[in-house]
Amino acid sequence: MSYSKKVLDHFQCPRNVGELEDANGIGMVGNAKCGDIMQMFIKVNDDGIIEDVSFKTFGCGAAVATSSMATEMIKGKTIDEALKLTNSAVVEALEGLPPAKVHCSVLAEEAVKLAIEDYKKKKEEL
Amino acid sequence: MSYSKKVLDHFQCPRNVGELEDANGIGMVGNAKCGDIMQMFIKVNDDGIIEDVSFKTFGCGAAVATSSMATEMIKGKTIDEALKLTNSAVVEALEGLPPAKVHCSVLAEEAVKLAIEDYKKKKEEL
Amino acid sequence: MKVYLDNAATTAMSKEVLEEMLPFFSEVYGNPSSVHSFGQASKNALDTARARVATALGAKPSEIIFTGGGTEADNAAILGVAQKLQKKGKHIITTAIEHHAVLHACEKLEKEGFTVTYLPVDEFGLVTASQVEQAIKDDTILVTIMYANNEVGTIMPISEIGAVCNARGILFHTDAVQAVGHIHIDVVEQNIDLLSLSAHKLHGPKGVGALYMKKGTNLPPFIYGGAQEFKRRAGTENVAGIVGLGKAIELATASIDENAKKQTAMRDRLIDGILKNIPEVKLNGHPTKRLPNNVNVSIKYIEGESILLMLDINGIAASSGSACTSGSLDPSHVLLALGLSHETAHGSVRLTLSEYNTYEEIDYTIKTLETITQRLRAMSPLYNPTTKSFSKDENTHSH
Amino acid sequence: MKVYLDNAATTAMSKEVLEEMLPFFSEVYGNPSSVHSFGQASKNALDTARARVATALGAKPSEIIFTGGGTEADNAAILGVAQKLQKKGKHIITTAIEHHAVLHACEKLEKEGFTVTYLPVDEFGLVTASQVEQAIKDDTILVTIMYANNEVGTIMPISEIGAVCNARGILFHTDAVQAVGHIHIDVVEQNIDLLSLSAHKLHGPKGVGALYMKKGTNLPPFIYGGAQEFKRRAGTENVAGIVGLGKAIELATASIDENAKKQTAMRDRLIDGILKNIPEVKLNGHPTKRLPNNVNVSIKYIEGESILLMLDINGIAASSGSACTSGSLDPSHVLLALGLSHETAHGSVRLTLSEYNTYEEIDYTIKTLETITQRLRAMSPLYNPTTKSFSKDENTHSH
Ligand SMILES: Cc1ncc(COP(=O)(O)O)c(C=O)c1O
Ligand SMILES: Cc1ncc(COP(=O)(O)O)c(C=O)c1O
Repeated sequence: MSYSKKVLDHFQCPRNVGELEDANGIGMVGNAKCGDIMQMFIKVNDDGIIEDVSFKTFGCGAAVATSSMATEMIKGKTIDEALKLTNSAVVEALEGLPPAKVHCSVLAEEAVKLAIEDYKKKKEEL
Repeated sequence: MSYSKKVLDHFQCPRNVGELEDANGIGMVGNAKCGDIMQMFIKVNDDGIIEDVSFKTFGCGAAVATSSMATEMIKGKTIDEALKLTNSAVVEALEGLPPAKVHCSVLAEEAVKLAIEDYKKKKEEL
Repeated sequence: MKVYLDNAATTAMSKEVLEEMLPFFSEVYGNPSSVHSFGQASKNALDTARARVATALGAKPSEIIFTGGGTEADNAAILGVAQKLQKKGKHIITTAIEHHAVLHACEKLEKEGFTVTYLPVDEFGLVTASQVEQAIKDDTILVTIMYANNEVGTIMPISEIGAVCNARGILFHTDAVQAVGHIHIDVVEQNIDLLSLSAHKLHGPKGVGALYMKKGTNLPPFIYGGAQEFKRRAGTENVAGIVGLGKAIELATASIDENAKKQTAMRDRLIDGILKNIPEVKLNGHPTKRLPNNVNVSIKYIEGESILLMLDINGIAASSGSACTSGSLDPSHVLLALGLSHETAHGSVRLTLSEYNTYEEIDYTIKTLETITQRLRAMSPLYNPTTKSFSKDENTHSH
Repeated sequence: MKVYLDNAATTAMSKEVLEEMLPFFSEVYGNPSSVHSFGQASKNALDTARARVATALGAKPSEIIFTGGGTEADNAAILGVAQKLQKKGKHIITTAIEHHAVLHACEKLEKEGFTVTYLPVDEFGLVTASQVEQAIKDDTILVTIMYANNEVGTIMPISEIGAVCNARGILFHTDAVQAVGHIHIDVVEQNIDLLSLSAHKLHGPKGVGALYMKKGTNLPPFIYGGAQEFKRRAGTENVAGIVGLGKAIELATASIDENAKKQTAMRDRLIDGILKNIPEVKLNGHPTKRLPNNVNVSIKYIEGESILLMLDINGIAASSGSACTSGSLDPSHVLLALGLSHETAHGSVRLTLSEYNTYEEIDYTIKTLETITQRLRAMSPLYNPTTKSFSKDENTHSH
């Protein structure tokens, strides 16, 4: 795989890995059949700011790197800002992805959106 | 061309080349279209022995070598013995010919036969 | 430490092979079709190589056609038989776990109206001769079954299949790209009519291979032009490459038993080490009917390409059943045919040895793989440290 | 003295090319399809080579498909267009003097129901763009005309033919095996859709070539299997060979003018020397629209293979229009198409230069050819020293 340095960096030293104990929003996308599963945990504070975020990913190098990058890009942002995260912004931040791997960035975008949706739903339920 | 040493020897130093001034039998076979023409000159003495022989050949290495070898093989022989010369005897004497070149040995056999025929015809005419 | 464990993908060329090839670039450079001595020297080199390949297979030199690799040989055999015998019949038998060089050639023929039976394999990757026998129909013109599988290393019962085909008068082709130079082959005894091989799988150069075509099989040309390669494969010959193939196959067959013994010992140490040190790992392929150099394991909860990348970062070259590079999201058709779930197939790693590897490398690889597995599992949403059984939810994640 | 004058058959590989290739045998040996760094290093080498070939032709890297040689590229182009466009039409236009790689591919198509127009050439080996234009029919799907002829060196009016094809919306393929690296080519300006080239004609390795396929042409695969070469030519890539092709084409195009100048001067000295010193000799091909490295003469009354053997004994490697090696008795179809009699065609010799030749070699060759001609004429039943005119009985011996 001809991954960019940035991708390899995020793959080797992924930021924000693991399960967030006190997450109030969780999003999961993908399935094992296709070889990629991403789980995104967010902790949104009362001001609607994503105070903390983490991920768990089963997948290729690009899947890990996009998850890692996505967490960095939304950390400290409001959920409205985070909802604006696009997959191409993730790709760009990673200094590109091989064409066959662009779908991973879509998963990352979706995981973020699902986590926020989950947070909103839970909030409504409260 | 993977010619045997013998073929290359007869090609480089052909025996009995040229026109026999006092030939009493001449045979010519082949044509320029096919790339091979052989001319065989024989001088038969009163005892029916081929006293002298020579050839001229337009053709490939095998054509030259088979002509040369054929002259050696009939020189000093009676015309009856010479008529028994086969192309495979020529091939054998040359230590083999590439398959694509066996036709040259046939030409040599034919040229000898035609020269003897020519001699006989001329003799009858006398 | 740099450890190359992807010898089923390709091998390092041997120094002896390189030495043998070197004169044929800038010194003995004539065209083998040329009449002059420059050309004849090249032609002699081709003859020597052809004799060496023939000897390795128990064939005659006139039955060896050099090609541009294993894929080309596979295509030439399959498409050639189809072209020649289509009036006789349009049915072909193969297996579900062939290399794409065979499968995609068969698929092309299906589009042209041929029917192809893809025999299923058992959990170890085996087909049986009686499966072949039962699949034969009146219009079967070809059986093409690989000698040994490139992913899981399973060795097929080629002699038995050859006997069935011979008895029924059906042409038998085997893709022996992974087998030649590694296990003993005798095309006559084994009733093989057509066999493909490739130099770069046996420490020879890339881009050169051969098709063994039994006398009388007489397939049509597959490249049209000059009279090279018995008028079957036109084009100026890759002289240096062919010389390399000849030398490589000679070297490989000369030490075939010795190399097999050495590799089998290293292979088993690697398998045992992985199975002992890493929980929830499964060996793919047959435990004993397997290439001496092949290890293929599924490591549960983690994904193949990630494992490869981590291995690579640690200097180890391996391969996986996760077909990431091709743009397809599906895992290996071979692993799926063996009955693995998509998830498990995605987590498979292939480690293939050569006689150049060392025990030190093997031990380093076991250790590294253990560490990597821990790291990636810690990151995996599928991994639950309390889960213990491997096969329990084997299929739960597929849809 | 050893003099190699058969550079149209194949060339000596340049030392610089060999040096560039060497690491790709036993050091950088990964499979370009592999994910790991061993594989990526090989992949990068392929990318570099592809860019170099593209640059030499004025093409884009994605338009270059590496093949197992010039013949394979010719076959892929012609059979590929036929397969793709057979529903649109079944007529192909070519010339009578193409290489067998083109002619035999066309003949195969004729057997499958295509019709092929073989345009005649003039006495110099030229076709004109208006000949092409007039031959175009409603169902014409391809024009395939060589860039420069391999036997007599004649350079075809490719730009003009390209313009005609472009205007009529017909695909244009050119077999540029003899032209690439020798004369300037620009596939865009010249409206070329498909172009074949081969490394071993430009001091590169044997057994590797390329097909330029203009974006959008989109021919079907010609070898089925893995996803290599944009899924057109499956099989593990001949990495070292491709690296060699890339380097060779870069070197050749960098000094194309300088080499052409040097070779043209040597060529003309050779032609003049032969015509002046040997009576009854005829230059074949065009006097000026000719490859810088090609000399082709007919030496009356004597036969080509004999001349070659004598030259070879004297250390000179040449080629002839007498197709002795193939088992056919017919002389070159090219020379016959130029209007030569069988007899004259049989007596033709091709001497093809490279920038490695020297004036000393040229002068030695002239002298040697003179002596050989005398010897062989003395042996020839066709030669009569009193005959003076060359063309008089040009046709008397054919039947
Ligand atoms: C004009 C022409 N086309 C095609 C070819 C075939 O190229 P290759 O020998 O690389 O297959 C050659 C040379 O042999 C040639 O001169
Ligand atoms: C079983 C099998 N068949 C065919 C091939 C194709 O050989 P090549 O890459 O030389 O075309 C390979 C390897 O790639 C293989 O492993």
